[in-house]
Amino acid sequence: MTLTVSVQHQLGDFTLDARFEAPAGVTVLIGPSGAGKTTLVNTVAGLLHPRQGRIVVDDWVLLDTQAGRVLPPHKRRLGYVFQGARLFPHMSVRQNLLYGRWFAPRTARGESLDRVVDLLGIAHLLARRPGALSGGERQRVAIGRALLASPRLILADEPLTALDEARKAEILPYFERLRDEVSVPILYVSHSLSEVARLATTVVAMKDGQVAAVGSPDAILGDVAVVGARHAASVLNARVVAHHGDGLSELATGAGPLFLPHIHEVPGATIRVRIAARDVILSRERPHGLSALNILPGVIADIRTGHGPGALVTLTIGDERLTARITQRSVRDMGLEPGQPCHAVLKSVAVAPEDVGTGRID
Amino acid sequence: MTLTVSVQHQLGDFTLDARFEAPAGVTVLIGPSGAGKTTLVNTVAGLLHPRQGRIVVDDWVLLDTQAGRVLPPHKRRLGYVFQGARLFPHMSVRQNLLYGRWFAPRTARGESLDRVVDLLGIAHLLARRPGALSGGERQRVAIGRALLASPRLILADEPLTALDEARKAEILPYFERLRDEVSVPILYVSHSLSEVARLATTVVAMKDGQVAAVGSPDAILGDVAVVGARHAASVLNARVVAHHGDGLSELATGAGPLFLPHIHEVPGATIRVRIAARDVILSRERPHGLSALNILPGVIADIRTGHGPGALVTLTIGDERLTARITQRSVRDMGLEPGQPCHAVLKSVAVAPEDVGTGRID
Amino acid sequence: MADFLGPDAWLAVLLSLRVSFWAVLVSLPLGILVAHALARWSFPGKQVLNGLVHLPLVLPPVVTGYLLLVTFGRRGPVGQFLDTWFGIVLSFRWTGAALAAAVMAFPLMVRAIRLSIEAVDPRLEAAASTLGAGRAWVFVTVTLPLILPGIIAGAILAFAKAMGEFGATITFVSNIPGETRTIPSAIHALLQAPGGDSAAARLVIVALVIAMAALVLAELVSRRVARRVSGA
Amino acid sequence: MADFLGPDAWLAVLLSLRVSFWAVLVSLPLGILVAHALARWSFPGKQVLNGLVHLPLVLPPVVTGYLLLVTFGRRGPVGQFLDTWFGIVLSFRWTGAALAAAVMAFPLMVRAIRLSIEAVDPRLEAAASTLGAGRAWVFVTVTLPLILPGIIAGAILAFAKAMGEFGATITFVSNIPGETRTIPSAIHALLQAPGGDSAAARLVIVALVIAMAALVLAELVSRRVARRVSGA
Amino acid sequence: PSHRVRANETLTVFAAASLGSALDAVADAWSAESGVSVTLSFAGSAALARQIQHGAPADLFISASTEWMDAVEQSGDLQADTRRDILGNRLVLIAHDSDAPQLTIDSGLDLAALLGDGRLAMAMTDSVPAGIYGQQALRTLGQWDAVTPRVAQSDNVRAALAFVAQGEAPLGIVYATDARIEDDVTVIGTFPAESHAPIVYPAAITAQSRSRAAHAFLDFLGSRTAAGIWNAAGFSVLD
Ligand SMILES: Nc1ncnc2c1ncn2[C@@H]1O[C@H](COP(=O)(O)OP(=O)(O)OP(=O)(O)O)[C@@H](O)[C@H]1O
Ligand SMILES: Nc1ncnc2c1ncn2[C@@H]1O[C@H](COP(=O)(O)OP(=O)(O)OP(=O)(O)O)[C@@H](O)[C@H]1O
Ligand SMILES: [Mg+2]
Ligand SMILES: [Mg+2]
Repeated sequence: MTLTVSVQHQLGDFTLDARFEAPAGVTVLIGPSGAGKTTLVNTVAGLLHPRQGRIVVDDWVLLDTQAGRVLPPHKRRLGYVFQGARLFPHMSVRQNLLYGRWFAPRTARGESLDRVVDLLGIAHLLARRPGALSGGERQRVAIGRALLASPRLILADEPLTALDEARKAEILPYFERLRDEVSVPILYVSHSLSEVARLATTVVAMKDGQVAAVGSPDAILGDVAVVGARHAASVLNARVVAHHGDGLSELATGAGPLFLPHIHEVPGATIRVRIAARDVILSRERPHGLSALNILPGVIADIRTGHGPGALVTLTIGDERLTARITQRSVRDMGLEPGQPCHAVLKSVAVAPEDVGTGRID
Repeated sequence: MTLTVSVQHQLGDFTLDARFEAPAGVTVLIGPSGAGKTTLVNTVAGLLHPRQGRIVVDDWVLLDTQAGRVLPPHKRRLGYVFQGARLFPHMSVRQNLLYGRWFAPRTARGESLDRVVDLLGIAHLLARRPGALSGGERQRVAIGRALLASPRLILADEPLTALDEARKAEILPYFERLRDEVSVPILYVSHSLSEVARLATTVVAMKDGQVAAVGSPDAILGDVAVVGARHAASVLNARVVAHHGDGLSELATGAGPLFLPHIHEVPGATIRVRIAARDVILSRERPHGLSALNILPGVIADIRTGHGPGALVTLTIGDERLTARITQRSVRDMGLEPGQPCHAVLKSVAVAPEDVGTGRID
Repeated sequence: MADFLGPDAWLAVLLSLRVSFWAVLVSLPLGILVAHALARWSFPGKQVLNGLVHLPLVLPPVVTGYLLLVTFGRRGPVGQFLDTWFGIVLSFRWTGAALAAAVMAFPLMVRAIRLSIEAVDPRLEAAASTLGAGRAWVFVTVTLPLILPGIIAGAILAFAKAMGEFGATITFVSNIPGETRTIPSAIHALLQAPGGDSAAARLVIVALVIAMAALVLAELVSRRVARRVSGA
Repeated sequence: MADFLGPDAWLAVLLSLRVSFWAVLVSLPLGILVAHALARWSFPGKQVLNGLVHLPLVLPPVVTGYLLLVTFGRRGPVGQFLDTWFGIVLSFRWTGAALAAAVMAFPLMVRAIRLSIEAVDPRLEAAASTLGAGRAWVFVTVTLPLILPGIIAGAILAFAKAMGEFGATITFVSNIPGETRTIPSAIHALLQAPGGDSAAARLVIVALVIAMAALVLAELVSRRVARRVSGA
Repeated sequence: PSHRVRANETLTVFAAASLGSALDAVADAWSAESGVSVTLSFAGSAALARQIQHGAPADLFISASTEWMDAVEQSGDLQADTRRDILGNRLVLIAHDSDAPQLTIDSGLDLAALLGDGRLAMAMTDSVPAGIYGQQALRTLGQWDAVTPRVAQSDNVRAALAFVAQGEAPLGIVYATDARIEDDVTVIGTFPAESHAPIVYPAAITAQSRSRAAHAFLDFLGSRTAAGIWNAAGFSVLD
């Protein structure tokens, strides 16, 4: 299942000219404010008719201006979480949530209201009208409304921005589940790189109405040109091996075993772990007596430096590559050079739950 | 200059009953979605008349229900950045920005339009109407509008949430400057702990309409009960000593010298640095050959454990206290106990620019 | 009540109520449709439709009544058609009075509804469409409830106008007691004769009471609906 | 134009324009005030005010005209007061015709404006107040521009109504050529006499053309304003 | 008596709408002769009478009924001794059918049968003069009770004519003068003058008039020149 998007459109001075192709899963759109993310999502939703374009989900043609085919929004079977919730003011929260149900075909077995309400923590709001909800409450109802429409395509425009960390951490896994179990394709706009790392199957970086880069989260998050050196990260595929009594989970990765704080997946599950380059410490010798539990021996594959004081050092460890961001001063002091053996030191707790997602990346 | 707030109000099922007193500077309101942050800010703005309450800025009584004094909003000289921008749709962006000017007394020398427009990167939008702005553009205009009103009190309700990291990093220092140079009191709602660390003079944590905790960012960010163990952090006061040729800045702190990526402050400037507990590694012996540049010797003051696999180990280093979050397994393996000497290892690059703010905390 | 007025006037009151009620009820769907078309669609002849709707406002009522007579009268093209195919006769019937009232009130109704349609945020309608609602469903589930205050306002304006309509009615369907003699016709008749003033005044008072009751009711309903619609 | 109509009818056209124009212009501020009061304030007697505003809609125009005559006539209390203190005479002057037209059109104007006031998001007004604008400034800088489409709609409705007003005008200020004989009065007079039909028809056409022009103009302005107001 | 008249004077005449274009012509003729311009205000007698009672700037009032003239006289708004009946009129029965047979209208007429289930168009029988006279005539002729349920009343002549002209009502009762307005109606009979109170148009000068021309014009209304115009319009001139 692939998502093919190719649209050209003019809005005042702003030109949208974006093309990309993404495999099944979550396609995350990133880019600075005003880059055209919302505009692009709107064309996929059918709310904006681009001058020229073609949008195909698998074999299902949503738009093909050349063939003169334009599917109206209500036939696209969408669940669109808008930037700015757009709740129906004249309906109760419950009615808002169930609105899409009405129109979904009976056969589409969607989520149950109870489950979604529970997940979003909005049970106490069901009878309320949306007018006086708080910003975050509103946003959660909007997410619920989209999810409950039994969509064949989910569009989510910064769905979690108005929420606090705790709430985000509760809702993110739900999107993962949609991606992995229900396999609904998701087009997701985000400013948060940890959301990108966890969710994305494909990342589309936009700039000035154009697609600046497309790739796997590993490629894009490691791409300094896209995310900036400070946010560079590696994404490792991992398998849950065991949960230990002291609350740590043991993972097997191509780079060796990894100990992380408890991960809510059964042993055997495939997960992915984002490791921010700034969280990795390097050591020529194997260090002893450190509180950091994960020490992975590898070989320096590559050292990149830029304008700043930092350097990105990529190690090959087993089958994987892991990038560390350290100071150029350390590179010099330690005499690091490509080809040399080196140890990567990683704290267990440096990997936050928001950095651990389910599903492999390729 | 202090901000005294004490309000009681009932909205449907929701009861707001908040009291706190904060010194001059930025008072940051944190708390989960629906905690009553916006409601509280609205009472300060005068948009909501609480059943009972008293709000005083310095000696200036904005509200005193007992004395029957209620200053209407337009006399409160506010700059309110709303959650959801509330731009005037019938005015151009420029007119929106200048709206507050009209009503500000001539004598109040405020910011110049050019400077604010530049800072916010909205010069190309000035002639546009706000209807078709992107979410982030809208939010930036709203910030500009509030700042340009030459306010005597700034209220900002999650002003940066809709923005990407780069943009946030540009705007945050501006709020710092307002706090430090213009010394306008600021009441600021945020979900981002790094914003809290950088900006806050005082943090007010809300929950269910009540004030759960008030204190310095150091106290509150280190308070596991408030922020959760994963987000525990220490905030150190520091002085810029020198900028080195390789792009690193040397700081003097009560815990010893610290090397961080370049900090845009002149030598001698007082700054504050948030150090996330999860970024600190502990070592019994002084480690050698690590890429981490900062190794601070101290003594274990305190070890706290909770439900999870982690433990918070607080070291006394010189005059300061620094908290590290490590696994309980490491505590056991390393045989850590209060009173023992121990080294804190901290990567330079682990401290992101968003964690470095200006101004001391007390 | 009937005592205060006398049986004839009482008959006029009942008739006026019936005429106004049906005039509003039957024209409301069309009014909503036309208002929607004018507010949201674009089609050739839109300005003509707009003009047509306002016609009864601009023309002296007598002229409107005359045009109705020519069109919907027994020999008028539409009148004949209705008679032959549906057996509907309007001339000299209370139904004709209702038609006259409806036509005269139509511009007021349409304008009120149109204004509220224009105030509906199209982004909400777009949101509904992404959730699977087709045009008609969007209208029924989102637009319609949101414009309810406008519909009520339009209906009450139309009702008030219908209660007061005189010129077109008497010209189109005459002034037959019990059939087409509405309150205004009765008042007018009373005022034409010297000394009819006090009887006329009584009828005026009744008309006022009815109109006031309708207004207050509409106000209450409308405020309630507006609260619902504002979502608070 | 004057040729097509003849001088008398032409006079009526000019007069109607003048009367309608001033009727709308002068009543507009009051209309906005009343609409605002009804939409946003709460005060004792609000329902009475609301009823009063709708009165001319409910009453047969003859009654309204008669009440105007009794109140504002040369011998009426208000008429005498205005005459003695300000030297303003309304009765049998075009100013009186304008008053009658304004009164009859007032409910339409108020309702249209009120609907748009109710559609203004109070959060925008609150935002303006936090930026230092007092009540009056909020109204002028935020509310007023946002309700401009409603004001235009109200004004055009009122203008159309004023152009078509007949019953109250002729009852209040009679039918004096050049002074109070508006288009509808002229049409009425023409219809009473032999051979007047074609002249009346010509006047009807002129009335239609004027109304249409006003409508189209209002539509254009209003669409433009609405676009501005929607912020796109 | 003849009155001297100053030119440049204007005269305001309030006249029943049904006098219409005939009065226009008479006024034009007099203006040409005297140099005084005449302003004519046409409306229903009731409205005009009330306006005069409320101080309307009328010099002359010509009513279509004695009742309203009486009312104005009683309220003291007329100049003493200026009132006179100037015109008379007749009631006619009109039909929509152009080839309807002419009838003699007397008590032998079965109007109800002629109507069938059609309506009889009249002006309002308890307020508008034409309707009041019509009702009197029908009573006198013993027709009223039979036709009452079939009467369609209108508030002015024009509307009554339109009903018949459109074939909405097969028959109608209007003034002889009115019947001439409309080409699509046929006069099929004239009511006997004695079947109803005399139809007269009284005229009088108002109490507040300072115009001397008013007297001259009042005289002129009964002049021979005027009579020609009146007769052509179907009025009878009284003296
Ligand atoms: N109708 C319009 N006319 C002119 N410019 C427009 C119009 N609509 C959108 N734009 C511009 O197009 C650009 C892209 O807008 P869009 O909403 O897609 O941005 P975005 O990437 O979603 O940004 P954000 O992260 O701030 O939401 C913006 O600069 C916006 O101002
Ligand atoms: N008029 C009202 N009636 C009932 N409940 C209300 C009303 N107004 C607000 N509330 C409730 O009060 C609570 C506090 O709302 P508030 O907007 O202050 O939250 P908040 O802390 O700003 O949350 P967020 O971070 O989501 O913006 C919410 O649960 C909200 O639903
Ligand atoms: Mg966007
Ligand atoms: Mg809030």
